[in-house]
Amino acid sequence: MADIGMESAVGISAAGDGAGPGYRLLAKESPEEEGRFLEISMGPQHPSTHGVFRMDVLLDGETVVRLKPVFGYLHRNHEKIAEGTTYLGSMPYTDRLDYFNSMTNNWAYALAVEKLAGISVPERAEYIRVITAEMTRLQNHATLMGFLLQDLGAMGTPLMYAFREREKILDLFEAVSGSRMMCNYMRFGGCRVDLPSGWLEETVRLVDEFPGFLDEFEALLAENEILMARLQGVGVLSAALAVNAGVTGPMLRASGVNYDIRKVDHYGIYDRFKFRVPLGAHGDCYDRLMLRLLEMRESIKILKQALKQIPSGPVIDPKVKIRNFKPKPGEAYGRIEGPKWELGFYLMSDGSASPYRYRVRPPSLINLTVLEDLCIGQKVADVVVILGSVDIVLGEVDR
Amino acid sequence: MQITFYIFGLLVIVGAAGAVSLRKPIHCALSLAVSLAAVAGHFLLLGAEFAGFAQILVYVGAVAILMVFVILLTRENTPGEGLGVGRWMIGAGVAAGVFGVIAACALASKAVWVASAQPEATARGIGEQLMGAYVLPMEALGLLLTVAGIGAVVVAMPDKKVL
Amino acid sequence: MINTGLAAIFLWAGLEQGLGKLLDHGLSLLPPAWRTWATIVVLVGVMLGVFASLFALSTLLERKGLGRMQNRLGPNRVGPYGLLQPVADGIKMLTKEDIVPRGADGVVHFLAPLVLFAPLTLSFAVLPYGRHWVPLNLDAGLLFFFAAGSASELAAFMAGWSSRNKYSMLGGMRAIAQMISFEMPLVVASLSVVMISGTMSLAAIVERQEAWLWIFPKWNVFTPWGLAGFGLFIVAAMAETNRSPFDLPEGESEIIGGFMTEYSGFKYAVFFMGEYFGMFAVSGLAVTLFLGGWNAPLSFLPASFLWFFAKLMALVLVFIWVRGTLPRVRVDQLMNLAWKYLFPMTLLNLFVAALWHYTAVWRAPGGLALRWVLCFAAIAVPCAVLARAMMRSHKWAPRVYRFGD
Amino acid sequence: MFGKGIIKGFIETARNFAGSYHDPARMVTLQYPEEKRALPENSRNFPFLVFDGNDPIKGLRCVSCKICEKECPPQCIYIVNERDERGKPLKHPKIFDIDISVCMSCQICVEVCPFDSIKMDQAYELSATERFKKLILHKQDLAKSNDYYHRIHPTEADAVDAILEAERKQHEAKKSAASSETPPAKQ
Repeated sequence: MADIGMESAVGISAAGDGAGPGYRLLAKESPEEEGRFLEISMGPQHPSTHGVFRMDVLLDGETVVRLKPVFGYLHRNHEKIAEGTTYLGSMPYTDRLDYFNSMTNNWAYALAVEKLAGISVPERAEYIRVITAEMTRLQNHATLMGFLLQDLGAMGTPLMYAFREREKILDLFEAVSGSRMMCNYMRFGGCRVDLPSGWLEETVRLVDEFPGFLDEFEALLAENEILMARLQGVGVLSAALAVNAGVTGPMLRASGVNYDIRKVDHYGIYDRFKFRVPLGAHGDCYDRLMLRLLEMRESIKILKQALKQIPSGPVIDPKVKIRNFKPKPGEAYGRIEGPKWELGFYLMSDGSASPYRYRVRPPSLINLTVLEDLCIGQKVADVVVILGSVDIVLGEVDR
Repeated sequence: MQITFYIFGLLVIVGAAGAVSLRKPIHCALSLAVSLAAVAGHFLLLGAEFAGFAQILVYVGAVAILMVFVILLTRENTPGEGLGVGRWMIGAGVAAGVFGVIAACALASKAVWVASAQPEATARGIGEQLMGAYVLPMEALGLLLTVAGIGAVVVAMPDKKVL
Repeated sequence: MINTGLAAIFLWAGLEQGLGKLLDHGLSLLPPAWRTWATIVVLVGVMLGVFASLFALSTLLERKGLGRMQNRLGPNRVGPYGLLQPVADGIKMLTKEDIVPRGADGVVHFLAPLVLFAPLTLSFAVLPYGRHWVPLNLDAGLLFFFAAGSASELAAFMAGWSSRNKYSMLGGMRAIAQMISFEMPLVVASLSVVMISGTMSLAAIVERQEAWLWIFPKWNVFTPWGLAGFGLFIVAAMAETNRSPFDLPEGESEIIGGFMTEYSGFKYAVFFMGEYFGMFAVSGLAVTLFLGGWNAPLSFLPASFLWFFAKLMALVLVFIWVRGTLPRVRVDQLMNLAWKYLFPMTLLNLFVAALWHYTAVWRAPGGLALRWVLCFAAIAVPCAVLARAMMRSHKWAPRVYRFGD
Repeated sequence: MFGKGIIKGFIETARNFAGSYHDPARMVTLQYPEEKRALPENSRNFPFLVFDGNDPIKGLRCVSCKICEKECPPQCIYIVNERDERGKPLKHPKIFDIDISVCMSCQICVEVCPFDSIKMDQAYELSATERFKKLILHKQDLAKSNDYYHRIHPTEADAVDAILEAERKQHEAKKSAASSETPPAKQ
């Protein structure tokens, strides 16, 4: 009985195709359907929406019939502010996009500006960038898994383990950049300061110890029957839909598409490292979770190689001006494989000190667009899990 | 034990009155549950432990819940318009008639007055009766319930597998 | 070390005897007409006091234990080692504003915590805490226990419905569905004990377990059917008391607080307390039915109600451990677990118990071992096979991943 | 075997439970008000103004050039020049306010300052009982000695001192030449 209602509602949603009032009509005005569905507003105050995010969910019993994401509660005018400030002045704001991964945000923005102004980056700075980016990936994936398990109701235990490890990485970030989360470390043409003495040894130790934590995590998660029951076959994203919707990152690879910008775009010095790209086959939440675990293992491989090879030398191109930085008119798009997915910055310069157009490709937002497709037909308990497996940060969704 | 008898009696009557007179169906169901629980109290006062506990377990724990659930799942959850005076009168008449018949039967029956002479209705006693003298009716009931259970499963089963 | 421990235990047992005598003596001083009432007052007061302090202790233990499992310290600010934390929590709860939503049904909203709490305390009355320490030794004590517990379903529904909140409503629906479903396996799992013991009186059930194999106890849990029954009982009990991983009615990450969403202040505290009392009650029943109640774990130790509470707290610790480890199951999986797994298995366990009972005549050497193996296989193999089949049918399995370059 | 994964999970949490009592790598909690973490040298919080010598106001390195005010992304710096009696601006700030409720600790003011006069502080216990006035730091709150700077950022401060010393020498050597080129920004 339940599935009939579901199908009819899905039919209407397909016909209306994004027409918001479609399901309201169904819920409120058709007499035979009245009282059948329960419309609940999950968020903006909800424990599991990962910030101020709202989902307008229509339920048939506990089955999701329709889901409408509502964003914008954390809109901070990032792009327009950037168009009014200097190129450098936007750097600290990029920290606050995806506040988990400020290092990679910095890198993506620096990359775009470097393309725009034709700046080259010293060797050592490239290595530092790779090291910090991969460490960012480690802490992001670890925390994501923790949060996902938290959404599953695991009382924060995995989350606390993840945070324990993340603290160690953040300590290192603080030692190098001065701040734990808002690093503001990359600069156009390199990095702001050189690594402090002893930092590399600390990092080597961390990287050596990290697999132990991953093993622990895997023991806690990978074969857990409840976890498999909750995640396998839930929120399946087909490869075709993923590609069409512009989904990138681990979410795309969980659907089996081999697309990693580190491999495809050859940015930075990723060509020099040997690593593999794990691919899922089912595209469900379990794949998305496990893929992140595997990616962390690959990140550790990269880190080990980079820490071995890192040369000495300058960390920033001294020719790049800090004040009065005015790139030639033109446009550039810089993108990297962020921990979450493809993060891109599009810049258009008119030769003045601030960009004429500044645009972020916000991967959290783009990957969220498939949320409804993932959630329809699932239980309400799955919605928070699917949202967790998408791994959004509202700072980036709303900008 | 007189006081407790009257307390339970009052609860039964108040609960029953609430069940027919309250406006919201949910309130009616809840006050019916109170009434049923108070009846169980009477059973206990009479020394029929098993019957009393079974009354609570079955009526409060299952029947009342079922009623509440049904009320919840029906569309109209708002109180309807009050019944007219005429229909109230008919209802009261029927209720009085039923009460009169039952009361007459109870008064006519000798069982009520010789209750203390009855053997105590222990669980063991009931079990032996059920498995001895009444084994056939009990088996029939069990079969009926099984059939009903299977029927419910079949009715509730979706036409095709959803997930 | 061991000697001191033993001495302490014997000393305690003596004290316990003395305490009982003292109580009897004190009561006998009263005029006969007052004795019953005085006994009732003393019993109720002691029981509520003991369980309330146990509640305070276990909230602290839970928070500390979870904290340690999560590599945190847990509460340690109020009093030494945070021991006064429950007091602080209590004061906080009592002084908080009691918010009732505008659209809520005031009367039902007010009654729901009471309806949850009162029957749960009633169910403590039938548990045998020690030899002759049974507040209410009913012939059908087990039935009383379940009857008292069944009211909590109604309370969950009342709370969910009266709050006029969609999350509360969902939580209430979940609570009813879950409690009704898991009451079946719970009752049937305890039925096997009733069948073997031949009585529904909980005190008598404990006395039946007062037997020894050399120095080891012959509790029900040390039989194949008892072991399986205990496991099934504990799983069902977790669901019945809404404990993780079956805490769906509260389902914090999904439906905010479930049927407790709109409760605050003292009413919330009562719900919270009710949850713990439910846990104590059902753990106490498990101790009574399967773990030998107040019997000592070794034959030369004296029996004491201390054992009962020690076993009860051990079970509570297991509950806490489970809560710290497992993620929550989903509502349909929960129902599947109840009806397709636990219920058939508990039914099967009844047969295994019967098998155990009727093979008691095998007195030949090795007969016991054979009996054990036979009965254990009779319950363990179907359990494993059914679990496997369920995993298979849903295609739940660990996966191997491929890599791209 | 069914249940293996769940049992593994139990073992894991039990290991962590035990580990939290003896393994410092697992129990990383610092009980903050009593225990404080030693901050790394690079750690930064809000800016302060460096002064040389003994007088916090007169010794300020700041020449009130307002570059930081202009470059500050959230615009949290407010500077007013000191003027002499004829209204000619002096190379000294009359007002130098930083609104730390707005400041985002980005360190850009430090990077753009040509005179090494503004640096990042490490003080983090700055809570106040009022939202507006108490979170605006004035010149006298911001002025901190070079010794303090040496204490919190020893490596960086040594480098800065060396550069300033070199500049001073260069300046003295070329005293005849009046033009003083703005030194390149550090870091």
